[in-house]
Amino acid sequence: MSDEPRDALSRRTFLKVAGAAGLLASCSPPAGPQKLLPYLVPPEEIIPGVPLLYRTVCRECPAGCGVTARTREGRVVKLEGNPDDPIGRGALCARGQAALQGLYAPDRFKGPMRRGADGALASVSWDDATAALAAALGPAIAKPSAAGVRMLTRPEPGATGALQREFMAKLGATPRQRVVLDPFDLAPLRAAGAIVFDRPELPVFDLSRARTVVSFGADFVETWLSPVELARDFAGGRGRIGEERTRLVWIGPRLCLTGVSADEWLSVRSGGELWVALALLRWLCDPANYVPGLAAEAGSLSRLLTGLDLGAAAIESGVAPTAIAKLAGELARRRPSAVLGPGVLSTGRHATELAVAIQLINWVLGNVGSTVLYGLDPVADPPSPVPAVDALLDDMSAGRVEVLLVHHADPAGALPLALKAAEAIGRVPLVVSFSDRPDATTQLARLILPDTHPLESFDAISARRGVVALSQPVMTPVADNRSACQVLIDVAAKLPAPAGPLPYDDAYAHFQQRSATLFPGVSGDQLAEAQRVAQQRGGVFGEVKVERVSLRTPDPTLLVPPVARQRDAAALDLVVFPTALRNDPSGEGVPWLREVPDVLSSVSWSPWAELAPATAARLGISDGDLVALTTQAGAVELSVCTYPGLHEGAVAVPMGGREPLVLLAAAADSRSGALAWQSGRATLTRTGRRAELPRFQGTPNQQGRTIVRTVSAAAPAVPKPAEPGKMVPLPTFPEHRWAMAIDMDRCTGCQACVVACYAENNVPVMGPEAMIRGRNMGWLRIEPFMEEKNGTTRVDLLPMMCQQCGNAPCEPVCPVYATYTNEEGLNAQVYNRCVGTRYCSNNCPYKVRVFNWAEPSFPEPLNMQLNPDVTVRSKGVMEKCTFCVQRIRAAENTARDERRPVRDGEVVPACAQTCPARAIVFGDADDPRSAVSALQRDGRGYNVLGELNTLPAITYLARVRDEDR
Amino acid sequence: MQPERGVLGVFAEVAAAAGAVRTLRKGGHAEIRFAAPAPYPELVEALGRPRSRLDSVTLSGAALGVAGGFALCIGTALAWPLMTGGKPIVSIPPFVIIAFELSVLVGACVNLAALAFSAGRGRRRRAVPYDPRFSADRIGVFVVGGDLGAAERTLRAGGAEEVRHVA
Amino acid sequence: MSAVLAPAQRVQATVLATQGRPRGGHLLLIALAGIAAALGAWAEIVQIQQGLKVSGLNRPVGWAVYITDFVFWVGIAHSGTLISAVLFLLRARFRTAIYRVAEAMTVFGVMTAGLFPVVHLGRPWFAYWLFPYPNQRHLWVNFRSPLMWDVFAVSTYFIVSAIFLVVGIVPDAAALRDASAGWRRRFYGVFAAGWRGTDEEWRHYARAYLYFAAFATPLVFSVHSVVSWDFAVSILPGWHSTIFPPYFVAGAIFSGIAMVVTLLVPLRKVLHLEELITPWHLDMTSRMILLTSLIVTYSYAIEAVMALRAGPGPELSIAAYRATGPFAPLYWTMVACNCVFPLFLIASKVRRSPAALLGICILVNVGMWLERFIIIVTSLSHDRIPYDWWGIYRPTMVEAGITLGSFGWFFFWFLIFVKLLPAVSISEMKEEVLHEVGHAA
Amino acid sequence: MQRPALTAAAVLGALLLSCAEPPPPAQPVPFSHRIHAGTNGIGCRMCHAYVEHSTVAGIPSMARCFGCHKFVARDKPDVQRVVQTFQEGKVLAWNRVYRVPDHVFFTHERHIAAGLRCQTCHGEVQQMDVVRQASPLTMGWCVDCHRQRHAPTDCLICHK
Repeated sequence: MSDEPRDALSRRTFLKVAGAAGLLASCSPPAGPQKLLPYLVPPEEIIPGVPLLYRTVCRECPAGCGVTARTREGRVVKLEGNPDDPIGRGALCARGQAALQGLYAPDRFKGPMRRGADGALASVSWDDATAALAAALGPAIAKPSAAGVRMLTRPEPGATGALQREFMAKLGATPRQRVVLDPFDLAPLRAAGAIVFDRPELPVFDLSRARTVVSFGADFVETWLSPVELARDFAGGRGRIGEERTRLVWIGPRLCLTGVSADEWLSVRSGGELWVALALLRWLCDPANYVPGLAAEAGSLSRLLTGLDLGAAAIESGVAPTAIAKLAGELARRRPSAVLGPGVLSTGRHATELAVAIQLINWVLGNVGSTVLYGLDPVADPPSPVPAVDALLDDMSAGRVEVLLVHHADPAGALPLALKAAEAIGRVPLVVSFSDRPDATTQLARLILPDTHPLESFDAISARRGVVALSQPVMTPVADNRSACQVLIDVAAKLPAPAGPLPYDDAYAHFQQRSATLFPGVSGDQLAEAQRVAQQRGGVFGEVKVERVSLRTPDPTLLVPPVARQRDAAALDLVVFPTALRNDPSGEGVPWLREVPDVLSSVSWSPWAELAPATAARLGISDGDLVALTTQAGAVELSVCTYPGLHEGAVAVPMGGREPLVLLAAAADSRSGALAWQSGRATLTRTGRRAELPRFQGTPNQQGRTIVRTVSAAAPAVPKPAEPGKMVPLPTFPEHRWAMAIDMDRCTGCQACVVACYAENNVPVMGPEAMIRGRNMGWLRIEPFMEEKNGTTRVDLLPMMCQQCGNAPCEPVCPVYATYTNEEGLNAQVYNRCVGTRYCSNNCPYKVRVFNWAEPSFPEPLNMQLNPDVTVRSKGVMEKCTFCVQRIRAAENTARDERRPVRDGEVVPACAQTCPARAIVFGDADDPRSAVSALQRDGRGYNVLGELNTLPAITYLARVRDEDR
Repeated sequence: MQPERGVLGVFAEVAAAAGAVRTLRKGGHAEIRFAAPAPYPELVEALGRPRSRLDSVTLSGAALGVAGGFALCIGTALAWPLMTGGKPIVSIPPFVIIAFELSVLVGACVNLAALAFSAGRGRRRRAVPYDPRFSADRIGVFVVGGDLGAAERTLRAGGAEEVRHVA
Repeated sequence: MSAVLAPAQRVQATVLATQGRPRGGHLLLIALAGIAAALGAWAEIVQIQQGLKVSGLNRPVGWAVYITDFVFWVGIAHSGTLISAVLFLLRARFRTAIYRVAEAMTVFGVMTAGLFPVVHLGRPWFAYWLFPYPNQRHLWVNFRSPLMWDVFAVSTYFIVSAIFLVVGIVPDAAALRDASAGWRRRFYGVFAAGWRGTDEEWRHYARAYLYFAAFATPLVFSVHSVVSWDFAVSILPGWHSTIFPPYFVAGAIFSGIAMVVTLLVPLRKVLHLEELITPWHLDMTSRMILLTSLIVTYSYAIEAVMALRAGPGPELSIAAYRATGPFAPLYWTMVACNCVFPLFLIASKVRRSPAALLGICILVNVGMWLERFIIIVTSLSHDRIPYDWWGIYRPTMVEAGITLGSFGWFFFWFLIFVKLLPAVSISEMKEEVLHEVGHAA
Repeated sequence: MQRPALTAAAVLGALLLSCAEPPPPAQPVPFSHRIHAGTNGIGCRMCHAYVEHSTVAGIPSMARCFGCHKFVARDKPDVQRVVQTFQEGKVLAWNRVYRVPDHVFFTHERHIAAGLRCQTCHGEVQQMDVVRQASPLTMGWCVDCHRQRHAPTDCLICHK
């Protein structure tokens, strides 16, 4: 160095320095894809950047709500309800919203697979796969009636089911060889219809007309029958005052969300519902009570029930006779009413008896034909009676089944393990699964022919008579999957004689042929046009007249409650319950359904065991203790959550995982054969260990603070706080003041809004570890507050999200203006300006801001679901609810194009859009005629923590409590 | 830099040096300087130089800081008005804090600059011959101009350990 | 009566002896501090790569150890300026021997504290956005944010205290320059800035020093007031309190002086400064610790009383939560460290015993760190809506590593400093000993 | 004394170099806007069909190229390549010239509706044989124009 001239910078040094500077300059975020690929031929309907909507149907549960799928550049990004559909009327539940993650599930099979000799799955071509199946079926169909072939399917009330039946017929199989499995089938209700009205079908409940609703463990806002429709109709009668308002009484051992919405909870011992129902029926029919206007059969029923021991009823159910009399009195007075049940929570060994008693109550009160409607069940592909399932399992165990075709049924994973379905399937030489995602049954399958997702296929689903919802592919299949219909057609074409090909070119031809039957007498171009219009509308929605039914006097033995069993005093009733997010194990691979915390326990991801606080105290157990639950069937270890909404004699376990299936015995309802979910007793032992649950809640006790308010039905107004002194003038908003009103009398806590928010706003899923550390990313959450008063538990729910304050405490503390109030009254959060001090979150009294603790990940192909109108936030950035500003901007854009102001109701945030109960109303508070302004003026309206002078844009309408009747 | 002609006395005692300075001043010597390891008040007093005039400079620096602080806050708030927390765009109370901090900052910096300038200039204009002992344990009293002989005598009489003429 | 300059020679010799190559234990300490600082840097790199998930932070506890460290180090930095400026203006004589150490501690304390606002950011690579500078985006900063006040207060504090330290060193550096040779002579020459000790220099110097002291004095009170406003300006129960500024300032002085003593006691031993820093100095300093401890105790009591006076509600709830909740062990440790142990200083024997004093001061440091931790964490985990009382914040290894690293960083610079520049003001001590000789005579 | 100065100059120079406008990217086919839009006077919207209706302007499909080049300029080798690519059912991967970050939600539609000419931002494309970025696309550049034209400057207009 010393040789070099001092004043000259060496070339090497220069290059080093220049390189370092270049490196510095290249530290800016990496650029995205730099290639622009043109269309070869542009699709006519697609304008890049503009959403394209398709109507289809949700297949997550049998309810069959219509769906509007929003697609962008050929991929579906959001599901919303179809407003034309009479069942969902534009709303979707949490499961429906999460269907997208089933479509984009990273673990979906990417094409057909065959299990090799080593037991590992290997990809095969579709040709080879279908040829292999056809070859395997060859010897089987050579036998009389293809005795060794069975098909096990979920209910397929449409084209798929029809084709399956045709296929089986081609094989020469009898209809019995196709078994339809639905573990949650409401067989007792179906059986009761047959017994009482000679109608072996499910009724439709019209809650919009019911003045009092009594639910025997039927969790109709979460999972029962048709939750979106029932919740909407029920909520239609809420938010009112006095006699106008629909009253709900919940009878069950655990307060599920329906129970939380109830005005009164009769806490029965698990299995005691039948006693209550019979006692209620007896009271109503008893001539001594002079109930006017009862059905003519009341007298004879009364005679049948005279033997009912009311004292025993009180003991067996744990409900006082006075409570029953009070409820009966209300039912006698307030008509029409609706009595619902049984649901999973009340399906035990005597579920059919309960269903019969319930329908008899409905009958004597005149509800049948008014709120309880028969003749609307299309009886399209109803689940097979349970004996048929048992016979299949027996046949498999006995080695009588050679080929089992499994279509979206998971007997190995969704049935109680005590039924030993997995062992039975293990004895079948060839198990063929059409499932598109791995489950317990595909693990036993030798051949996997992954079906397309409902969002990738055509079908015509008949969920109700007169209503046929048409599903259609909303995008090209994500992977090399093929619709099961197409596969059956392909296989049939390769079958040797005596079977032959199915008479369809392809699955679409079959679908078209089938949908043509919806338009009798129409043909040619007119038919094509009619089919096109129906597809655009999402289905054919006709009105069907309700059929009158008449009562058949039931077998008197049905009205005799079961003899009390000897109970092991040390054991607790095992209550298994489904929730809106957790019901069958297929939800396990759907991140949104596991990440979003359960409303009542606030647990996400892991299962838990619930105990009443008194029981926990008696057993010396506290929250987070790991306990061993043992039944005759098995044992599991679970962490305990105490929940005051549980009967003291019970321990409750949520569905959706293996745990309840391990614990459940192979018990069935004695008459309908339905799985008896509530039949076990469990002993609970402490392990002495603790296991922290991913639980996102401090305490459900609001400590005497008026965060969530309730009003009595008699005085439905919230006391208005004194106007706080103002140091600075109130902010005004020249353009709009976007505002929201949330009616907590309507809100059922179903969490559809929460999942919709995840979907709309690219909210990342962080996983259980992050949840344990309190790093939930949800922009919207339902906060439960509980109190025990007069011996009963009240739960009040508070949907909590950014309040878009006029005087937002989060704003002035941000050093870089990453958050501020804009001219439309929005509390803006500019992600790309945020440096991540988290001061805003600290200063937010609602704690609704969420921080990106880590780089969010959207494993492929889940990234295809990302909404292109919303920034994907990176680590270190604060984010929060924006009132779906992208939707506001889209509506403003349209309005400007049309040179008009934005109309009231034109902007609908994702949460409000999907709310089945229509509890959320959004609009411009600057416009005195808007719906939201009217609700802001409602007497029940208040601001949470309004005393802080934050001037929130969200007005909560206090829940009405109608308890003293 | 060439030191002026003068006579330098080296003292080991503060009081002696101070006494010598006083005597020199009485003797009519106008230009008396010293170099010392510490600002011994006795000595400084004896020299009787006027107080430093850094006040006005420093004060104006602080004033500049206040003005700059307000200008910065108000100017940037108005440059892109964003409402936060319903507070006025120009919120004076928080701006006072910035103005205060800047007044201290600018004041201190100006004070430093003024010190560097004045002390440097003083060191050059009223130089004292360098002697490492003056930063350790000796005091140098330097007389410039006038009757250097008389000065030398006074210094010796005052107790200087050593007196020398500087050319 | 003549004052002899011979004691000045002794002062200079004592201080000069502290300079030189660090050896043995000192070198080991520097190495240890360096390793700790490197460990902290590594932890920070991990945190930048993986995001703040490596910390124990959550919602609602958005701030915890990093901000605790920040406030702690700013607090430590406080007493330096208090001793050098406020006591200078008050003409407290015991200041002379200890103020240089305190000042150096201030500068390195602020240097350490200044790291944490960056460390705690979600996107530290954008930390420069916190400074108002013209940019093509036309964006500025929000001067309404207490964090902005922090930026200005801490930067100002750092710059002013650094100036104060460097200006104070100038005459000493000149003395050392004239007494040494080789690179050290050049090194001291830089700090001496051509100082000759002429009457003209002293004349301006004395005046300027007075102004620096005058500027630094309000800073002492303002900086920690501003830091307290980070909390007091919020609306969080447990933070939103008008008592915070004086409470924080007193706490800062308390912890800062405790830290000064923590540093001085070993330092006077290691650097053989017992002659300059005497038990009398320690005694006087301890009295200040005792006084500020009483103020802090009073503040705690007032907080409790105010919560009780407010009646049932968030304020009382947070007070009860601190005293009985999951953080109660830390809370009562804090009370013991800050309110009980310092009471031993009433005994003059304790005040003059370096070992006892050191023990108490270390406890006070622990207590004051805990105080900030409790204020920050308990308030955040106990906001208005009980649903958000999600729970317990637990620090992680990364946070512990960065905290340890901050101590390493601080001591690394401090230990090097005392070997490179005089830890005791030579010129002021020379003046001081003259007085003592005068008094003795 | 000179070394630090030179080092600083080197750093500054390197930074300037790295910030300087990169050369326009090479395209798979040397498509000339001058010939299409300039000489032949084809309107922008003819090929960038979505510009009035969508956030993106769109790049012409291969079919659109073929629509004219079925007849026009079949003798040119580059055109032959385009036609051949189309007939093989393949597409040309163009290199992006204009790009805004992912957190910016720019919409062409509103800018066209406001009466802006394409050239305001894209430069005199009809005179360019090779399209290069004619405007910096920095936030300050956007904001300046919005302010001049009294267009909204709310952050949530572009960031959401």
